[in-house]
Amino acid sequence: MSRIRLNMRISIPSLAFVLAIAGGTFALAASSETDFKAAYAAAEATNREAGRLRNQWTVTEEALADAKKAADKGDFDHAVAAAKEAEALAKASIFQAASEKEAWKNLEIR
Amino acid sequence: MASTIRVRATSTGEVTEVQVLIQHPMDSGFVKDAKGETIPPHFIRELTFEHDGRNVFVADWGAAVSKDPYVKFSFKGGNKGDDLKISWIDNKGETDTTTAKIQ
Amino acid sequence: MTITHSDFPATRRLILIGAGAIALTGLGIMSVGMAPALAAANDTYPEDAFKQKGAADAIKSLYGRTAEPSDKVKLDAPEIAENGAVVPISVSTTLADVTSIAFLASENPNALAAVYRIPPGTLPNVANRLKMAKTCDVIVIVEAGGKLYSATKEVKVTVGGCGG
Amino acid sequence: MSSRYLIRLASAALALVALTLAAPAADMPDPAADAKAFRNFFVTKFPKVKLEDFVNGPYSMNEDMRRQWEEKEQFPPYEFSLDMGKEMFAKPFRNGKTYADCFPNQGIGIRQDYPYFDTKEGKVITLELALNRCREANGEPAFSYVKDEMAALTAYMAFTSRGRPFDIKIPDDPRALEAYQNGKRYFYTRRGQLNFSCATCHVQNPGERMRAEILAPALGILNAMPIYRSEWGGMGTISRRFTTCNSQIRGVPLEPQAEEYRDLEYYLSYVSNGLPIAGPGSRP
Repeated sequence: MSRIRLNMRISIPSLAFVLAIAGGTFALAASSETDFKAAYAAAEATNREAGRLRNQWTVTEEALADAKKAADKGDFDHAVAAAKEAEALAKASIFQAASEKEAWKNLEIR
Repeated sequence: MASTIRVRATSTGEVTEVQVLIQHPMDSGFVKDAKGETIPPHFIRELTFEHDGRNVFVADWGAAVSKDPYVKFSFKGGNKGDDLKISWIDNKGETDTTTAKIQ
Repeated sequence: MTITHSDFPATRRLILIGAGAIALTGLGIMSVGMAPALAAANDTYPEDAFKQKGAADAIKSLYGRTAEPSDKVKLDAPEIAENGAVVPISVSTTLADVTSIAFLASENPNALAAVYRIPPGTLPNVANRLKMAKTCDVIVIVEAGGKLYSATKEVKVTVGGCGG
Repeated sequence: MSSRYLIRLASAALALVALTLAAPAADMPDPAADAKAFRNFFVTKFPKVKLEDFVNGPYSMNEDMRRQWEEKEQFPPYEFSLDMGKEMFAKPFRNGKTYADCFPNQGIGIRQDYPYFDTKEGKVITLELALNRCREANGEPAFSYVKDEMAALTAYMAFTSRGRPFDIKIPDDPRALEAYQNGKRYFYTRRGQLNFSCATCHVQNPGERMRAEILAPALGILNAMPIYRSEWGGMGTISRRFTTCNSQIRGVPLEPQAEEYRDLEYYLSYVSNGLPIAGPGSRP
């Protein structure tokens, strides 16, 4: 009857890919304020791009706030990790916006 | 919007059915606001319905009655055009009263 | 003397009675005796019963005895509350000489929710909307001819009525 | 490194899934055919639900909930908002004019014609937007699109239009068709960290429980607006519904009455053409 499909399964290769990127942050030695500032600026820039695409995620904003809070307390390890998380989330939201440019049609009732 | 009390009272000749809806927060005292502070209890304690000089129904309410509370009951007697006086008082001492005509 | 509450629309007409009493006793503890017009001649607000935690204690405080289940008490409540903040519950009974009807939710912070005084000539049928914190028994007590009868039904609550 | 991050990163990977799907060839939008298919989808999926009953959302597909709703409708919780709206609607602005002066037929019984595409401006005008424009044209400040005043006004205007079928028109103007298509795209586009589109809940899963809520079918979903939600403990406009839907799937909502939302309302209302206005409504 309809062409609707549920696409909620997690793609295993892409999951591994994202985790591999994230793994990079685990190995970091003690982070400095400079590290935080760089990571935070990168995350913010990426999230701004998501904003231009009208596709920001609330969790990105939460991670950014978390990063800022940790940095204010001087916990730069946590702050850098949270900023990197925010950047990864913002990238994912940009990716989502790009792929949905055409993919939305798959859900359409026709 | 003078009154906080909305009334529907209809008589069949033998029985009058009464429904009321009251605008009131009915804060339980168990809920926190956006800042995480507890909203103090604020609820109607008593609601009375008076017809022809006597109470035909009295509600004693705690904080577990829903926001904008509703109640329905029926009593024998009551004719179209009769007055039905409804009053409430809450735990802060605020009150409201209205008189409705039975339809 | 004027008392204002910011959460109330300014258009509301508030009539303050017993304002002097409030000044003396402070907010929230004004006794019913000071507003005789609102109290039934033979009864007062059951302050203690509403403060009890459990249903059994509330019933004991309210009536001083226990109720027996009766199939003459018909309790109507949903299987699953669409939202614990507004659960429509009603009761009707074929019992004679009903003088009061009480509604309780066993797992609410205070089990007693409402008590209705039923004078002669008023039918023993009441519908109301109550808050329920979580899945629990709704208990209704009917006082008739000096005896207590009850009906109980479990109502599932997936969104609690205490979370705001 | 906390496991929380791993989980959240893993969920970010959900967005990648969409890649695996091939997109069908783009074709010219055909609103009339869309509306027919849309209606047909729901009627086939829910053969027991009468067409006009879809406007009652979850109550059209769950008996236990329907009984609670009918009980509440005896004296509905939106009653106070409705009265407030009626009073506001009648009350003149400081310049002596009223809302009635801004609308066709004095604003009575016209809800089913909104939103409409304004060919002069080249954009979709919703009822909420028209109300605020009316206020501003008469020197009054605009109301918040998500608060009680706007809900009350639209509640009253919907109430005077109850039973009238949605009659949304797409004028012969390429921009109107584009607005319609934009709305459709917004409806089906996955967004937020949960990677849900509007359709994920309201086309694929109406009648099912999403956490504690029973999801409403998209067909007729705007007919009962504005709504009193027990969850909110108050009234909500279409703007409030759209923005909260977005945050629930962890997407940052757009500003109320953003072009995307107005286009979405245009699309959703159009595909519900013929179904009666039922607002204001009440929901869990």
